[in-house]
Amino acid sequence: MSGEQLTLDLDGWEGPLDLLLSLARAQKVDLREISILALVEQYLVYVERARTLQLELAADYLVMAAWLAYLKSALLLPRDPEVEPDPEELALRLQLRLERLAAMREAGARLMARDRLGRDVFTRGAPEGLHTARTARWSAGIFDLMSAYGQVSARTRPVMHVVHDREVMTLDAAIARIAALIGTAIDWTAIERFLPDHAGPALRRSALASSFLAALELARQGRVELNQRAPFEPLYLRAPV
Amino acid sequence: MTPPSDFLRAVEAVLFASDEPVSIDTIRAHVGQGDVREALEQLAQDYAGRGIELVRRGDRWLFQTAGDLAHLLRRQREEVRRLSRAATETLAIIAYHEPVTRAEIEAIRGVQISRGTLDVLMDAGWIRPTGRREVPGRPLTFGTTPAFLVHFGLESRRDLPGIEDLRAAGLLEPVDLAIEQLAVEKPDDDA
Amino acid sequence: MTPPSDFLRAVEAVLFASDEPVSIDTIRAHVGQGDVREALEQLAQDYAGRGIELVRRGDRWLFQTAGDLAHLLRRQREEVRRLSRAATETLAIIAYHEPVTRAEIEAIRGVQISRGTLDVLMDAGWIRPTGRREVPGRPLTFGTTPAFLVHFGLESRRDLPGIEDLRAAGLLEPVDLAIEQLAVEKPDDDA
Repeated sequence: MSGEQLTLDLDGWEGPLDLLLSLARAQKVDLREISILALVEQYLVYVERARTLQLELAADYLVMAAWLAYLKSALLLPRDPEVEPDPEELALRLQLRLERLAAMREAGARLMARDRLGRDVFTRGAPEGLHTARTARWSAGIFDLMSAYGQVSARTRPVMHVVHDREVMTLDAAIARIAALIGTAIDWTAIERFLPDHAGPALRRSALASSFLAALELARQGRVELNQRAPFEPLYLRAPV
Repeated sequence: MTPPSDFLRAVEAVLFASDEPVSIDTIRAHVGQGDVREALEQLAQDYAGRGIELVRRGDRWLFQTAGDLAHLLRRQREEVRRLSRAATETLAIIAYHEPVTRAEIEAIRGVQISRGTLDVLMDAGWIRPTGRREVPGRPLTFGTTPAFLVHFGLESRRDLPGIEDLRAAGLLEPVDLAIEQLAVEKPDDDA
Repeated sequence: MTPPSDFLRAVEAVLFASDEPVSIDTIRAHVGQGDVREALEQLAQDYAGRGIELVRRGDRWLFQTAGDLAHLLRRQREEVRRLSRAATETLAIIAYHEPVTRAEIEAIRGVQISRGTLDVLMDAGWIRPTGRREVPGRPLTFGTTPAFLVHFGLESRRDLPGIEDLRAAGLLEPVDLAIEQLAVEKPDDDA
């Protein structure tokens, strides 16, 4: 066998199993009756020749060669029952794998040779096509209708807004009040302490909001220091030290 | 039909697979020697009265589905769909105010209506043009149909609940007002 | 052919007009009440031996030209792509073993599949991912599509050439990856 021929051959294989299958086919017997030992021998010779010709073999060919070398020695040496697995079984498994690859290869060829649509058989060239026209059946209930009208009416009906007269504390008043009171506060003092004592709930709310804004403004001006340990914890004020 | 000859079968297949009507010459180019004209006549006979027919257009031939079955190829499918909010409001306004023009509907809704909204309601068969308002531009007026009454289970338009009924049912509370009220009614925890 | 009933004509027309294989449900949606299955059987009989045939592919039906006329109809340009050897084998493995993972395909072929091979088959519309194998890594499994049956003229996967013989010979047993990989990819270190 010449080196050139070997090169060409190796290029044609789709992996070591493919090479093994081709070698097995060369034995010209049913795959179920091939001699695994002979096959292993042929493969190893093949790979050895490739090596001496310094052809670059893909790693998986070498892995297969190593495994086959192991298989060969296991088949030739007296069987050690301690050794797993049984070499005869490994040989059988290899033979089965070759059979299976051969079967799939043949199946592929048979598949491709079938009457294929668009190559051998044809569907109608100019089908009219099937169409589905969707028509909508609209649904709505009387309640939808009533509530929709209610929404429209409520949205567009003139609405009179009446703002009730109520006591408030303006921001200016709060700034003046805190600025005046803070001078006497040496320790941290909760903001609530700065609110008017006799205010009703509504005024207290307004005063708290205004005082909070006032505290922020005074802090910005450097006239007060703020302290709060965590969100929603009491807010403390004092004069700058 | 008589059992077809191989030649007839070939002509039949060529006609079937072609994506356009074919002339006798084109058929011959595919099937070779034989009397194409006679085969065409035989095929036309074979297919007469079936769901597909061999027809001649000028000097070309083609298979097509029988004309009386064309309606089967276009299937109607009904889908139940809910009216959009815009369409529901528009329908409600028409029902309460008919006859009413498009401009009046928009004035009541406070929002423009898109072209499709009235189309949907007409498509549903619930409204129809009822005449024209005798003002500049003579705009169309719309009103409800008998199908509207049937669909909504009403004897007549007078069965529609009045404004006071709606108010009593709490349907006159706009969403944002209702939310505001909820907020006011909540007791002040931190005061 | 026997003179067809109106129902038979309708089924025939729908099959003939459709641009893809149609299911019994689709036919029924177009033709209405009647025994579609019986009509299909009658039509298959009517057309047996003609230039066009009614065939079943999975749960869909279509008319196509008779296979023996291929030589007359084959178009000038080869529209059907030629698959590489790797793609052909991969397709066969998927068809005969489905559902099957990439690793299992590689174990059968004894070589890695290149990135493009599965893409080519998916692009052709013949295979698709069918789920995941519940083993570590949850690899995708692949199987064939209805279009695969249509293209290769198979009524079902049971019609795959020789599948029963292969099954009987034990050649379609699930691939035992643990053993195959031991044998090929990872030779025993202590060997």
